[in-house]
Amino acid sequence: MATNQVGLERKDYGGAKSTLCSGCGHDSITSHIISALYQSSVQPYQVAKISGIGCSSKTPTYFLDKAAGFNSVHGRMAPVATGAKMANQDLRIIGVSGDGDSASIGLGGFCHLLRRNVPMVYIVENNGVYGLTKGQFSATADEGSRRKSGETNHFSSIDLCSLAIEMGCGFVARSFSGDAKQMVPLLRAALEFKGTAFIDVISPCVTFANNPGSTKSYDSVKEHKYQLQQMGFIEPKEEISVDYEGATFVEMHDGSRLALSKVDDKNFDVSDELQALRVLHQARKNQQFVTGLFYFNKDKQNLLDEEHLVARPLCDLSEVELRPSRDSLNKIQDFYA
Amino acid sequence: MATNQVGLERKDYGGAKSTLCSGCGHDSITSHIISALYQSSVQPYQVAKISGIGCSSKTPTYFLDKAAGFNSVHGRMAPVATGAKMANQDLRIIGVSGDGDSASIGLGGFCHLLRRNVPMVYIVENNGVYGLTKGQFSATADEGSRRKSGETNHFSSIDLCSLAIEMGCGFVARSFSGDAKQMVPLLRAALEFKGTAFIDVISPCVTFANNPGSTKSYDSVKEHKYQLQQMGFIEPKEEISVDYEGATFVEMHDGSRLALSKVDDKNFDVSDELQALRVLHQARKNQQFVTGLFYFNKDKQNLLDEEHLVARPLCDLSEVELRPSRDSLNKIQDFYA
Amino acid sequence: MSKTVNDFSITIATVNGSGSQSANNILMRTLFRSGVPVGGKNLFPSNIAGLPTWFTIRVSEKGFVGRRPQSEVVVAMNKETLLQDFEYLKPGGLFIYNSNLRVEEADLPPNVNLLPIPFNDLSKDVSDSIQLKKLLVNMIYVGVLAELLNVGEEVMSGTIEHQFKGKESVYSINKNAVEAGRSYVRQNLKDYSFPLRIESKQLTQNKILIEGNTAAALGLVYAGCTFVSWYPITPSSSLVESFESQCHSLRTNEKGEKLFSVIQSEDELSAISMVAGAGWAGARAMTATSGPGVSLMGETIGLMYFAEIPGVIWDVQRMGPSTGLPTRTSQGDIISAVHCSHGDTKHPVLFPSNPKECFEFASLAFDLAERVQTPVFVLTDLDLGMNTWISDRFDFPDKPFDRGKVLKKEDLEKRGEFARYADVDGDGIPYRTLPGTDHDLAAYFTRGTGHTPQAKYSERADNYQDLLNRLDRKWETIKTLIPHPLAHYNNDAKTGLIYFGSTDLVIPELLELLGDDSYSTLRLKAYPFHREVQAFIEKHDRVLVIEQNQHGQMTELLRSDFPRWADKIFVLTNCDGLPLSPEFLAHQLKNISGGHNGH
Amino acid sequence: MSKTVNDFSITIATVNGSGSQSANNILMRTLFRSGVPVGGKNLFPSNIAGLPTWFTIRVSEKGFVGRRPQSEVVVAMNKETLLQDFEYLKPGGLFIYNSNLRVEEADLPPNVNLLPIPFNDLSKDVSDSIQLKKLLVNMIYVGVLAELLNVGEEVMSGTIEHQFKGKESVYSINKNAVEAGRSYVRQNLKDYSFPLRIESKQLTQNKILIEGNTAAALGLVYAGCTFVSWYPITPSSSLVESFESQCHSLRTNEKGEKLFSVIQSEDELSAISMVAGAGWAGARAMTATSGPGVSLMGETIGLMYFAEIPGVIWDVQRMGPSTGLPTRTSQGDIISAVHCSHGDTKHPVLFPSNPKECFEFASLAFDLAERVQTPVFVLTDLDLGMNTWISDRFDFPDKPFDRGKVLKKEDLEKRGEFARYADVDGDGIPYRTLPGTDHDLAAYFTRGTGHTPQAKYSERADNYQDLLNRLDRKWETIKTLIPHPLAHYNNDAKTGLIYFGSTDLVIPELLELLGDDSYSTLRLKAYPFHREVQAFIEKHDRVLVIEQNQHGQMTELLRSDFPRWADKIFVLTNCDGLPLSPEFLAHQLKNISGGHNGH
Ligand SMILES: Cc1ncc(C[n+]2csc(CCOP(=O)(O)OP(=O)(O)O)c2C)c(N)n1
Ligand SMILES: Cc1ncc(C[n+]2csc(CCOP(=O)(O)OP(=O)(O)O)c2C)c(N)n1
Ligand code: SF4
Ligand code: SF4
Ligand SMILES: [Mg+2]
Ligand SMILES: [Mg+2]
Repeated sequence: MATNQVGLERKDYGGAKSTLCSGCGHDSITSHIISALYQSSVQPYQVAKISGIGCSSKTPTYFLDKAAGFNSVHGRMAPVATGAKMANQDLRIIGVSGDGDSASIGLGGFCHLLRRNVPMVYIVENNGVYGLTKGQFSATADEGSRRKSGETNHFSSIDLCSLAIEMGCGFVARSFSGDAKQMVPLLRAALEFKGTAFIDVISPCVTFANNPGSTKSYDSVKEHKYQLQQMGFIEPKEEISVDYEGATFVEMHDGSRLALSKVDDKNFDVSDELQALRVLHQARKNQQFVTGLFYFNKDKQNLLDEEHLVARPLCDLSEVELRPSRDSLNKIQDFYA
Repeated sequence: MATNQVGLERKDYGGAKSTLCSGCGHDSITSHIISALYQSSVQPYQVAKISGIGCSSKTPTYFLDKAAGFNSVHGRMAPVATGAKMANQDLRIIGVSGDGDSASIGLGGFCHLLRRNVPMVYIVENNGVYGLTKGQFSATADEGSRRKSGETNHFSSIDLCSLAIEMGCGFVARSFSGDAKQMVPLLRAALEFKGTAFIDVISPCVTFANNPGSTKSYDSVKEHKYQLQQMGFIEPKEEISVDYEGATFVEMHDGSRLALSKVDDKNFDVSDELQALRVLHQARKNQQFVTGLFYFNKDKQNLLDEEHLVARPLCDLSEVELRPSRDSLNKIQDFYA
Repeated sequence: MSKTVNDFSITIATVNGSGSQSANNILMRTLFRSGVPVGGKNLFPSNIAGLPTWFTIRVSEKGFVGRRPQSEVVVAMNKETLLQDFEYLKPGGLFIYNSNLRVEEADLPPNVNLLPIPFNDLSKDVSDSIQLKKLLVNMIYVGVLAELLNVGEEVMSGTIEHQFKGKESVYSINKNAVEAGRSYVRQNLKDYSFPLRIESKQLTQNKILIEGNTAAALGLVYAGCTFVSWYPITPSSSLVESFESQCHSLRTNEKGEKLFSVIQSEDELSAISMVAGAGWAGARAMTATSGPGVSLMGETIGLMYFAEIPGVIWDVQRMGPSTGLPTRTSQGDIISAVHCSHGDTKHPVLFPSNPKECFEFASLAFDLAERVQTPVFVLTDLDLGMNTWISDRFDFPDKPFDRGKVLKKEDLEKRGEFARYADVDGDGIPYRTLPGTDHDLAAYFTRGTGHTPQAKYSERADNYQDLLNRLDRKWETIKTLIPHPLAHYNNDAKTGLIYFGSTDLVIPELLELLGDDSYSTLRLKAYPFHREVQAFIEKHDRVLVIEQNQHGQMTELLRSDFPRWADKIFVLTNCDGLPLSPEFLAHQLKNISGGHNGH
Repeated sequence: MSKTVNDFSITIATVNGSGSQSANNILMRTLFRSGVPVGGKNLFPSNIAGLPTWFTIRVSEKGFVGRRPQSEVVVAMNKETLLQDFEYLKPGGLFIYNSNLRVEEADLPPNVNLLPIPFNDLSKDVSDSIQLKKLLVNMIYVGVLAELLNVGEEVMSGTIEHQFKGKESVYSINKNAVEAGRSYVRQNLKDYSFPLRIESKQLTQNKILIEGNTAAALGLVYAGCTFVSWYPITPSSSLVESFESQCHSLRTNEKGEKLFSVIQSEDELSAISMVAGAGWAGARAMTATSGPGVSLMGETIGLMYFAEIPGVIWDVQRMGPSTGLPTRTSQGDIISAVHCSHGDTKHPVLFPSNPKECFEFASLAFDLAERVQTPVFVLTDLDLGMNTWISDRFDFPDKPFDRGKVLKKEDLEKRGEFARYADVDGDGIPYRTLPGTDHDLAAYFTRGTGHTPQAKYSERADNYQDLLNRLDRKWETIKTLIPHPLAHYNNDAKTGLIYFGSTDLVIPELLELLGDDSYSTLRLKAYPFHREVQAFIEKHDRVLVIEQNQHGQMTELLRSDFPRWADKIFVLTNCDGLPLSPEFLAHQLKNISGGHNGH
């Protein structure tokens, strides 16, 4: 059996059996996450899986059951993850959320987490509906998209990627649950990014949003797909192989690189946030489904830099470090005497 | 005493005595609102003033006490206003909020109100701090801005105008509490806009954010001011006077026009949202304080269009209209028999 | 072996999302249309498709349709749970299973009556589409049961027709599936002595078979509710969704204009805040939610209480704490509702007990909310809201709406004065004007902070104390406006049973099981408690409160509101997420009578 | 006329934001340093600057420093309220006012002792800057009062020096201002018979003068709190702000690295959710807030309860309902805290009564939270949190932290098994591991939905009931871990007084006012109630519960938890936003004794 650098097999990165509808896009994302963790030889116990509530938020149970997981409450994945990371900065946090979880009830927490640039991977499994409550439109449903019930959405949709750029996020990408080739390298890069790496994954809901007229159905997504780049992941000391001919590269904090082979837009530059916004806005207008890495900037301070914490996780500190001296207490009290 | 078309004097648009700190920017905004209402001959009883909690949210008490007012809870101005408008579509709603009220605790409600395009004037009195709780940074505090206490903000700030554009708002502007010439026409136009008219008004907090190093102090604002347009308001049948030589005009739903005389950026086009985003992002980078109408689009469906309501306000309907016939109830029950 | 007639239950084990739901409903409604009272309990998982589901249909001439833990017949269609399904079978009962699931008889428990039926094979003859066959299997077991139970052809097909009105092809294919099931029985089980039989009766005239959420939705339509803001959450979603669909036909004028507005908000904080805005502006506004939503609405509900804004919050309770069991029933939100929000807030709460009251209490809630200008809670639960209940038909509400003390332009003209928060009538309820009223006296400022009778901001201690005292007077007035409890005194009864909400369904059967006359009963319909509640408690040596929550929340309220008699108020709780079982309750009650006091 | 020595109160009327606050503190601390117990009550508005503020300093050798509605001397510096200020003056008291405010003697009430002083004129000699003069006027009345009261030079200047440590110029100019006031008195009021005098004593040794929020902040530092997430709200903001500033000196290592993290969140929902995440990951995490914040935290607190995650919520109560009176005190959040969140949740709550307990209960709260793995509330109020209290010095806590049942790698190695939610010890408290633990047994999945002892998802009724029952066992264990109440039995007392929190400040004086020995007293320190509480209730014919809220919330809890004695539990509430006045209470108590029963 093949094992990775930490001596684990792919199945060691698996979890409980999925209880989602067969064919649900979320299950494919789960398997991409497993592949990425396996290929990157991540130590399971270093990971913390955190989610909110929803079909998407159930998925952390379905991968890496050797890691601590926390299925919190609806819309609170972001602040729960922030707290966990500050308590133990050694944790590699994978946050999984849904479009309802992050764009509706959790929108405030989502935006503010990005502002703070909390080091973690933030995945939204985006199907444009509330799956678990039986298919109502979410805020990411595109204008004009139709529900299985026939109803049409007339509100302007929230584009989580342009919003993430607006909030100052330094790693903003969109992919498709069916595109393993793009998603796995993307996830591997995200895992090495020291800041919030946000990935919006379009993930069709086969039960409530796979109907004709739904812009997030498998067919519609395939039909309107506009891919900025194909991707490959190159480990820190790894040679760049010939298949990356003509690709551009972005380097993560650990020296690993993400190779970007341009596809549908030959002169797209991931360092230009305005260009990214242009592409996203135009895609939205033209009802195109654009995927790729939209914006990359690893120079932004993250919340840990900002906080200047000691190297040891706060959760590991004991009274020895935490309780000031008896003398200090006397001094302070003298001031109030 | 001068009176307007509905026979009221300017003082008829006044309210209770302000309890804000003397010199607070919010008080100037209050007086601009009074001027706009007076000049536009608004019928006081048709107005509903709604706010959240904060020094800014207190201001509805200080103008138009002939109109109903509602100082709700922190961060909920947006949904409260939405409910009020749906219950009585004849109300002309003026929402007043603060940067804490709308960009922190109320961010979700703010974004979703814009998505729905609720017809109202939405004013944020933006000072970059929580005034009423004694000056902590808010989410609109600029990166690098300093507090009176000396502390510096390192998180990326939320630009409510680019966010509003991102959320599909059709009337997005920024002004300065000290600039009556720009604000009054802007407010008058906003009052005639059938959709959400969002105005972000930089309004210095003299007590907590007027210090050197604060990017929202009177000095800093004056120093870094970059003005897109000077403005004038022209009533529906009014002649366009010569002082608007070279200006461009945007027309409101009632035929009134806002004249835009370009100042610091000669080829800025208010119908191009991407250009608006470019200007806003660059201004943020260059620490410029840009004012003007950034984006205008009156063709977007608003929530009322979307809802196809009867002309009469829902709150005025009685059992005659609301209670279906005895017969209908029998029919329905036969179905369950 | 003699057959049990019109008094049994059947449990059908399937997976959710497989179409069994509509099949089960057709079977249940067919029995109902045969004139025999029925009830259905659907035990479904918190996911969308592919997990085990158990549906129990209970038939009872006496109208005892509470949950039975075990059934005379179990139909096992889900391989995953085949062995677990035996838990649902009464000793000596009959276990029907799908023999196409490839199960070895040997693996099944011994000495159980087994009836294997090749349902999948039967579906072959009805359709070739794999999709369809999956669905039709369900109608086939319906056919099999119908035939075994001896259900009339015409009533069956009548029900199918009614179910698929206007969809001719769907109708016929379903009918064929049923027929396939029936003929299988006729051919292969000719002389099989099936233990149960249906005999048609006339016991369901003027009754309907309906879910509480549907009844509530209708109630809201006829109560003149014009604005709903909600955020989806099980088990309340179907309430709003059916309100909206009813309104599309009942509340849309010839021009296609809507006389209502339903807004799906971004979360519960916004939902209740929109309700506050709409109630303030004068619309009959409501939201529907469940426990987690209530926990998020606290701040705005406190504002509505203190600023005196009407609104209705319909909480279809599910099992807590936290996310708990979203598809299981509970009465666990009583205290959260009564004391929702910080700092001395109290809210009236209504407890409908059946679909008819769901319909009626919708009007009641709005009349109360607008009369006293305060948020009103209505608490139902998943059992009442989502399960199918037999109910008396609803009476048409011809009473006009009570919009409360609203002053219009003319009134202001007459009075010549207006103080928003003055207690003019001495009942603690002030007068209000609506925004937009064209009169100089009309405008006032609404706030959640301290204020004078004239609605001016004030931090003065005396103003504040006066305000709180007036709110207490208002609370006393509320006690005179809420529905009376339903008491049945049993003259020589020493013990009184107090219950409320969906528990009502099992009380008649419970009393019969208890056999003797040693109990009086009182059904609470509202909080605060009506004085008749005190009278009932006083009259008995002890009172047992039946609750479907863990800590006896209603009991806590009774004890603190009636301290003088608190020592004789005892609690009897059931809190496992399942609808109450009369047997279980009877058993518990006997225990308690035998000493244990439930304190 | 003989002088009142060391037993009086002085009220100073100014506007907020005018610098009077620090002047008042200097005066108060000076009196304290003269060895006489003092207390300060600041009545300030809910705005930032320019509105009326009243500061009352009470001096009492007996240590009676509760609020006095009226003072022997009033100093009126605010023209706006000059007439209103007479409400604060005792009959026969002395009214000092700023004669530069251009008030006509004639407009002032007759037969009151008036002492006009031209404070503005005096400030002219101290500085020319208008800004400065505004501020210094305050130090001038301090000087005037110091001289009239006969306060020693050196103690005064000592205090000023201490206040402005290291700011030489500020120090001297303030000193000059004080001197200006003093010399004015020496020159113009030489033979003036001022009614009050301070005589220095030795009664404040080993005491400190401090605000409850500062004490709590220090407590949190020494309790090892490492993570705070908060959203600003009066009156809790100063708690977090002083925690942060203390940590900058006490919790930053030589490299300038922080051993703590304070995150100002976007709202209270996120604040408590960050605390949940941090508590889950193993940090001592807390948030501080007030009523409105608690109303927003309900959902996540329910999650913490059910998923068994430690955390501390410090609620500095203000007057509700809703936004209410943000700068007034109350004990109105008791039920919101105890039953925070939907669906049968209960939380332990601690009630510190003075700054020393604010300091100590910080450790207590974390030990309890981590030991039982649940959110713990600490309830103080604006009076205790923001007013200045005299307190015994705090003892250094040398007891090690109790981090509770946390299994490390080695432990797992030894045990060879781990089930997150199993009741291994029979006390209802399970063991936990922290995320990041390097062992194959360590990982488990945390959720707010139904789960097995192995932390697997489950919807089974039996699993759920077991889980709820274990949580009830845990609740019983909590009762053994909370602090004992403080009881003073008075042998022949028929009536017991129960009180808690800031009410403690007035009890000694109250008992003296009541004069006789007919009361025993019990001070509650926590919910759930310790069995000693029951013993106390049993022992008395009746029990009066003193509460600073409208509906007697603690009384409700006592009645429902002790139904057998509920009929003798009565409530005595005061709810006007002002700190309790002993006279008022004494008056009320006498009424009650005379019949009225407070039911
Ligand atoms: C406070 C609260 N409100 C509502 C719900 C009900 N609810 C559960 S999941 C969900 C939406 C899930 O949508 P999304 O996040 O897009 O996940 P999906 O199921 O589509 O993957 C809702 C509204 C809840 N659990 N909690
Ligand atoms: C739920 C809740 N949390 C916190 C507060 C305390 N609070 C009152 S105003 C305010 C911030 C106001 O800031 P902003 O909206 O910018 O208004 P400003 O005072 O700066 O004009 C806060 C946090 C509150 N009233 N309610
Ligand atoms: S309902 Fe939709 S989102 Fe949920 S599991 Fe099924 S397919 Fe996936
Ligand atoms: S604190 Fe700041 S925002 Fe508030 S009133 Fe004073 S100046 Fe204005
Ligand atoms: Mg979704
Ligand atoms: Mg502000």
